[in-house]
Amino acid sequence: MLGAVGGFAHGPHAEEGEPRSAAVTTTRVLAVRLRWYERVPWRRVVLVVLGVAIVAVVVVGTMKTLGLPEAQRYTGQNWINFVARGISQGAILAMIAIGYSLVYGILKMINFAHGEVFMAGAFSSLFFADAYARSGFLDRHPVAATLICVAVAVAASVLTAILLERLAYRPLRSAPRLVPLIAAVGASLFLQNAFRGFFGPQPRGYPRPQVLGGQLSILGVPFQRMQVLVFVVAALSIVALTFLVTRTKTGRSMRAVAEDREIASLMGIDVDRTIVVTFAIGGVFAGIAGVLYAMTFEQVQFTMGFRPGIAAFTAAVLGGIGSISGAALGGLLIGLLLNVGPALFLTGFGIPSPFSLRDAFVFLVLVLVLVFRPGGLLGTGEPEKV
Amino acid sequence: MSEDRIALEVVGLTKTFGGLAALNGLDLRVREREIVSVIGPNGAGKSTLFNVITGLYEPDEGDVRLAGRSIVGLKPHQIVRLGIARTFQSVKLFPNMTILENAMVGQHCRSRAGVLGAIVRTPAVRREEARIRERARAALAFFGPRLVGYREEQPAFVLSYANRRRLEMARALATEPSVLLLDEPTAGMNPRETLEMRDNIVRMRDELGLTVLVIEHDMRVVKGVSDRVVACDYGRKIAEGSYEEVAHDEQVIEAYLGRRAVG
Amino acid sequence: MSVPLDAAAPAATADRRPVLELRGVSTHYGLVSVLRDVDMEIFPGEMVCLLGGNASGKTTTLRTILGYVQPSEGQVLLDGEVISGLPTVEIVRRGVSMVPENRRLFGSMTVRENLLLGAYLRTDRAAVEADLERVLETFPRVRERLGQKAGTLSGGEQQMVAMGRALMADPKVLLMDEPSMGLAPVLVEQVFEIIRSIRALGRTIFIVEQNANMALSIADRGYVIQTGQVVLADTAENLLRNPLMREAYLGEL
Amino acid sequence: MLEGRSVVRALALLAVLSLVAASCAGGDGGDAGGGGGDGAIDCATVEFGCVEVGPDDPINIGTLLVISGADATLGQDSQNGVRLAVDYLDGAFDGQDGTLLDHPVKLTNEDDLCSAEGGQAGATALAADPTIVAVIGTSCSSAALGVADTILSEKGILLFSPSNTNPALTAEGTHQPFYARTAHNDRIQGAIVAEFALNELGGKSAATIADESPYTQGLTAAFEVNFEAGGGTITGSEQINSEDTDFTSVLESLKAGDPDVLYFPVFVAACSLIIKQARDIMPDVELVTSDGCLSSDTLKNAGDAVNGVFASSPDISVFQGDPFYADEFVPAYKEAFGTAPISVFHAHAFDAANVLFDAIEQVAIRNDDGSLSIPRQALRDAVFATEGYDGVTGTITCTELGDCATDVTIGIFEAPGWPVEGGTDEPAVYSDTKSLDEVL
Amino acid sequence: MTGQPMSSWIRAGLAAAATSIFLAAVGLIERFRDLNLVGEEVTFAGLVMAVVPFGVGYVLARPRIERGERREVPLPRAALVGAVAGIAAGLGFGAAAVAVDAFGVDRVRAVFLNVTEGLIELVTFGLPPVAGAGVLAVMSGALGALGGAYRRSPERWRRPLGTAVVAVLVLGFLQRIVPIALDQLNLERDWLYSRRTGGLTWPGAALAAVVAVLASVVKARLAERWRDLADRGGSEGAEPFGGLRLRTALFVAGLIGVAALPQVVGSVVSEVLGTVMVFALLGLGLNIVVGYAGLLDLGYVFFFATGAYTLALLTGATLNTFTGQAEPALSAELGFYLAIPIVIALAAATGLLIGAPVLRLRGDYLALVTLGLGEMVTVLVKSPWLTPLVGGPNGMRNVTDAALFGFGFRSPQHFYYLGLAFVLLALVVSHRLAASRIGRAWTAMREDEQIADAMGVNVVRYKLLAFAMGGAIGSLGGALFAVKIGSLTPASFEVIVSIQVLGLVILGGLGSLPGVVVGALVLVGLPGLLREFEEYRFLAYGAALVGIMALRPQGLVPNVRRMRELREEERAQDAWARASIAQEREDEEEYEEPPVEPAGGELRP
Repeated sequence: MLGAVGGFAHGPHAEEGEPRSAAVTTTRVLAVRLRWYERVPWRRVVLVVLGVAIVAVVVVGTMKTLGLPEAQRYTGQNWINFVARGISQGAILAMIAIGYSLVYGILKMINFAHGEVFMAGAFSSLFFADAYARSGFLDRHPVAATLICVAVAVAASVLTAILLERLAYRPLRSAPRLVPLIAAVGASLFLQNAFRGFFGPQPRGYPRPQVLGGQLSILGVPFQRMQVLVFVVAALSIVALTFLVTRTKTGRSMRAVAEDREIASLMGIDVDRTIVVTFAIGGVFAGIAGVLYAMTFEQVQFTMGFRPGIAAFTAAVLGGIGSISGAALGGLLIGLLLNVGPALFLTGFGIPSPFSLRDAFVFLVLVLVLVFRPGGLLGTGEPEKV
Repeated sequence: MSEDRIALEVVGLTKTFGGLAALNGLDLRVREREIVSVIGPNGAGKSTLFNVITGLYEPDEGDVRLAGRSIVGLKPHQIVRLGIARTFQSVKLFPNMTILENAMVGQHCRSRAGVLGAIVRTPAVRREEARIRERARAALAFFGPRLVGYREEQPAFVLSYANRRRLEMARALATEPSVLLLDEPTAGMNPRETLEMRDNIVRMRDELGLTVLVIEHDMRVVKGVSDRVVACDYGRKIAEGSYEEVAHDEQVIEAYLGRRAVG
Repeated sequence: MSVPLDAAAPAATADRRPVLELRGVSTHYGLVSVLRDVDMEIFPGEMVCLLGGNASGKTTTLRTILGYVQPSEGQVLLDGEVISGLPTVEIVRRGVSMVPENRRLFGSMTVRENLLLGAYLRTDRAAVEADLERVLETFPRVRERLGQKAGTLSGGEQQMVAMGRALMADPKVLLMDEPSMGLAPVLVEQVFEIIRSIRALGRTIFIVEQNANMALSIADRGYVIQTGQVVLADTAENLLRNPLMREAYLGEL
Repeated sequence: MLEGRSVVRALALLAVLSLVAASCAGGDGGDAGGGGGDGAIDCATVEFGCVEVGPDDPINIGTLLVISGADATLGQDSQNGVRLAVDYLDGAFDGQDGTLLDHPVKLTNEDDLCSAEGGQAGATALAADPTIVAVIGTSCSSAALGVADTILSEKGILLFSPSNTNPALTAEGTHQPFYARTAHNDRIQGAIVAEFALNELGGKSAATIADESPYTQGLTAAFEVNFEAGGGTITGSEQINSEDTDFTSVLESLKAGDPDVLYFPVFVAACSLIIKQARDIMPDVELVTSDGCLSSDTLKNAGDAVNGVFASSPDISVFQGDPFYADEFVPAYKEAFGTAPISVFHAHAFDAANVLFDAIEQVAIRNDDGSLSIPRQALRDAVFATEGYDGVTGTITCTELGDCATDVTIGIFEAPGWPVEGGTDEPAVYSDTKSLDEVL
Repeated sequence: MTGQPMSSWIRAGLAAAATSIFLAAVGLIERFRDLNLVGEEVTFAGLVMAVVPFGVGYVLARPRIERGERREVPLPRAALVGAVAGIAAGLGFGAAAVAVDAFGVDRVRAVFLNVTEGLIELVTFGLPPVAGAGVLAVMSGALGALGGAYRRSPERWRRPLGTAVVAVLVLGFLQRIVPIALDQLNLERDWLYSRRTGGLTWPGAALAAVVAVLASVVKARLAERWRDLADRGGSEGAEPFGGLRLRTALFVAGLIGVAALPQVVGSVVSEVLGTVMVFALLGLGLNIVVGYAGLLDLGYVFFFATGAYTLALLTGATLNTFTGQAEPALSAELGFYLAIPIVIALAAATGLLIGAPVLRLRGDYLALVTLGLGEMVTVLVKSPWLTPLVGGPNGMRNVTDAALFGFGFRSPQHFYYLGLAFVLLALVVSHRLAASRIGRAWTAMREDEQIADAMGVNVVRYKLLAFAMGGAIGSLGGALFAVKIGSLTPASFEVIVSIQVLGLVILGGLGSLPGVVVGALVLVGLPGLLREFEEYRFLAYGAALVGIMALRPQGLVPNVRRMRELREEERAQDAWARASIAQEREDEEEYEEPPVEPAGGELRP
């Protein structure tokens, strides 16, 4: 027995024939030495270098941009417009981001198809909006018409979200994490192409009530009316959601399920129902965002969910996924970054057409946030425990 | 053979999580070929101590020395290579790898074949692979017939609870350590298995010449294996000495054992 | 290890109706049989413990009672009504409550929220408030911590909150899953102290334990389960005296 | 033992090599069956041979258009045009396919996926089918450039595009011998738009927006070259992603250069958005776009904002005034496909198909048994020799480099007077005809 | 069967109706009404309409697991269940048609583009809608009953029948491939395929069916004999197909078959095979990252693009420009074989570079970051910023054809050999890595990263290694793609490539090398052959991804260990219970029992 065991009790670099004895073990520790480069924390070095490089690019780029000769420089009004647009786009992103955040919080999965939930809402309400626009109802009763469109969009988004949960995710709930994520990627592809099949590939104009056109002056700064509406609606609904989650029984059940599904069910909480409710709330927000988005850009298409979806997810991560205020903050920041960033950081380097690189920008931010602060801005940032 | 050489030394170790000190200036010395038990209530910082020693956490203050050299700041895999192996409180295996493969992973730090070698499969690489296999088998054989033979090719998850613990230990042995850290090696075992495990721990010292640091709640095991017992509470050492000394220490009884257990 | 099972029914309780009853329950996971023809009865006000080694079917028994697993044969009855086949929520609503293994509090919620979640299904606000008060009386230390995040409590306090949370449902039967698991000896004592105090409230308790000594020292009766079958059923005293028991579970070799 | 196996391996290797060699040797032996016509052409000897169409077989025309994905409307529209041409073979849009030389015409549709690999896969499939007489396609220049044009030219199969406008396809040095198109070369359109911007709009400075398609790249490049040559300055060129929806920042940054004219020959989706967003951001700048945007969808999607936007296009007032297009073609399109024309190149496809059919009629050899032999080289030559063909899109005359829309009349239309469904059909506000030789 | 009330059959039937309505609404029925598979009678549209009720009957008749036993549904009951569900399906579908007709087809069509008069006519068999719906219900019922009955029919009938139907349908679907191949082989095609309808002729179909039945019967016989022989004795001599010599002969025959394949199947299929090989290479690379190391990479197109463009730049390709072509800002004129090592090295280095910062992320975050990196590459190759280097939207042309001693590899039939060589190389490399200590380290890391680290595996190093190896092989795929097409445009490097590659790796089975090949054949080869369905390709892809995850997460050709992982976690309770119980019993019996079968190897309930 001893002999057999002794077989593994000798040095790593020892040759087969070396004498084996238990005593060897104690001195072996000294035999293994780490070389100097093994003590260098390489990952951290790379990160620091990367961080410094990026900060340098941003700072230098900004300075160069602001130092451009008068003729090539953006005016103050340009910047104000960039910012205003960033905020309004950010508000929409925040509303989509909430859907990602809620679902992630409760199921620990990225609902990759949430962008399509958003698209479903916008697209489905088109047919009502279009009919109202043609009949003149949209401009005669803009509030009522818009509310109906929102209701339709919300219904469609909620339905899509619930079907998604029921058919694609629920059967996989206890599977390893990657499985539902891959299913979500599939579902996203499926939904996009299903809508394309239903309604055709071409973009469709989405009418906007005339009252929402034009500008509104706030503190002497002209804003698009639509932008103001978007911001107000987003802010209100986020406040409402915060109340729902922190103060109501439904909210408590959602938090309980998010934390420990099994124990929640022991408390008598219907876990399946709570998850459905969570998806539905995400759908409500996506639906509202869908109409706002469609009215802002006055156009819908089956691919419209993908990029906003990614940007919104980035926003959710940036803010700290699982956190509602985080989603709001993240949305605003991403919106700003998309609209101000390329102009501010890249123009100075003389990079042609800086806005063509804006999507690359979003992803760069995503990478940086995850690398340097994986918990997000409002998250804990703590690594996972053993 | 100087039995008094210090194998592992922990000096003034401090580690806090969000303001709470899990370790608070802990000192600990383990001599070569000694079995030291660490006891203490939950949250006393015992597992944190293991995590710091094995490099999973970095300490806020203090030093960990293996045979006199500081190992603080090294990565877990480097520390394994230097000769410290461990098991976990909740058994952590690679459940879908076979039993033999689990043990072979232990040999990873004792082998060096690289990408090119693996692709070309040079004779040296083949020899090394054979050696890995042989030593992994030897480690499994330490626990008698339970993990060898046809069982080698079974996935680890089919094992019973006790055998999982044994396999985890065999995997640790396969890293050819000089110091072995065992975190509650008998938790969840029935009395028969517990006794067997107790004997195995003693054999590790006697037959393999290992230095063993063990966290244990079962006082019968602590009594049966320990050369020395260290009691902790709130990340601090509150008593140290032979089992009898520590078991009758007022502070230890108060914080950990309770009146009944001693009687 | 074969012992006649007819010693199972405790004479003293023969005339009463059991609160919780398992009648010939068999459970399968897929094609694998886990429980085989299990009969158990728990009478009002009684404390019954279920003993057994790892993977003997203890946890599955609890999961079957709670409706996470459907028995493939047999029935689970609560107060004479069949509850097997009902969803977990409904079973909880009818008065089965469990203190899970490792306490499993909602760490990011306050102690108060945790306790209130225990009463999630109850709509009688006044009674819930009264029960909350009673729980806090039973565990005065919890009162001091009401506003604190549950995750920041010490192990013993957490155990109290977990017990209190289960009590808040005002259950007919309280199930406990390995309350002493992974606790230091001093804490184990504390936990059993807590269980005794709950017993004193007159609650019916069904406790699953590995620490047979401790469990039998406070229980009325016990069942021993092995590879999915009940192999022993007797009063706690008899079980403590049973030589086979002593060898296999009480650690006296 | 080991040796035995290596012998086997060596043998196997040898076998493989000999097969490879055999395939190389045999590869180019054209086996286009020699039905032997009675005309001047002997199919057995002529380069690329003939397509044999059996007595009861249809004439098989390939299409290589984008019919899936985001650009599907483009290809679908062209395909519809081809289908209408088949319908019209009997001289009427009656939903009944006509015949060509007493043979029915069958369309074998492939998808160019609007990408190089799609072009390759589709072209390979069509090239492999010996019954394919010619191919209408591609939709996207990227599918043709160096891919489909090369593959089909090597097989002597004509690739006739209704919608490739990228100049490189017919440029000296890159043109492939069997490639031709009825779509106009971007160089002409770019030049005329630049002229319009300089002279009619009085613009001194201009900014451009392109997207990631070679089509818009070509147009903006042509515009920029000609605009600067005419004395204007380009204040900024941006590139967008056609799937984006928010171009405000791009516009904002272009606005910083204070241009007089904004030229953005992008496709409908992005175009309508740019129109609406540009109206808000740069209300004083003249907006000019091109035929990729000239669509009823734009009018619908962009709403009022579109009014006053100029769009260049082959002057379809030619076929505006032509009752055939308005009264026959468009209604037939609606009847057959359920919608008004969904994109811009259906008419070009219709013309391409008709030119092709005429050429087939010219060169096909009728055999006694009712079968046909269509010599490939002659067919190509016949198409390239087309001169003064009166098509829906104008007069078609092919050059040696395959540009069949040579003397292109480009009209500029001011919305809502666009010559599309939903527009008010006013004549072009500017119109000019140029030949390829006249432009840069 | 006891617990399955009528209402659940009807529910299943209605779900089937919803499926039919969905398929009709996306256009899969009407648009293919003229796609003849056999004669003019069997069209694709008809097939779709028939498959749904048949399928619901088939599924409902599946065996159930009750009380730990597998229970088969009795045949009459299976037929009944199928009929009920089928009728429900038909009624639902028919009712929808009637409703649309009543509401006005044009009004519905304003929203749902594919709802046409023709569709309604098709669904209601040209009868008045209500009557047509009735006929539809009856036919659906019959098909459902047939589906149920088929499932329960004896194996020796079911197999040949199924094979025959599948064979005929496959030939029907390949109507644009097989005739061309026959032509190229100078074989007569008209007996099999009609030039008029496009599809199979009836005699051809009958012949195909007969051949399929025969083949199926012969195969069953052989399998039986094989089993007998295997039962009789486990010794070497008892091998059913004789000794080494025969096996060598088979091996050589296989080799010749593989070598001769492009000549036999013709250029179209060769072209498809070429694409399959490019994607198989990508799949093999991604398999190292996802399958071996467990890092979900959704941005694999990054390496695809890097490989393609680097090779183009290194071998002197030119840029497409406004008026022709131009030299890129930076390029070399190396030969393909000189450039390839550089491409690989560069991709590996890039893998390290982008891997380093993101490796500590959790699985799904990593997925997103990599998705981002993939998108960045797409954005960059299109951007005006890099246009002088890579041509921007216009792309590049004149990529080398990898000529070896004057033998170019551009044409599909030649490219096959180049692709094959590289795929084999990548297979060998992958296999050897997996079987080495490196593979073991990857597995350990995938199972539990922290524990692997604590057991001496340098997790960071092995993750980076996976990224580098995956990147290297992926870039090879890109380089070959560039050779194959000869032109590069950004459209070829969209995010969908990443998803396709991931899909094929998953379909085949994560970590399984044969799986990658099979996955590439199914997900790339099949669409390549069925190009008329291109429009629905990604719809099917999406559905397939969801379906695979739900029904067979281990893939078609699973890797044993990955299968365990996916199943064990999925049914942790199950595995734990069965294994521990078995083990415990065994332990009690003093280790004398034969080994217990590990979890897996049994159908999911």
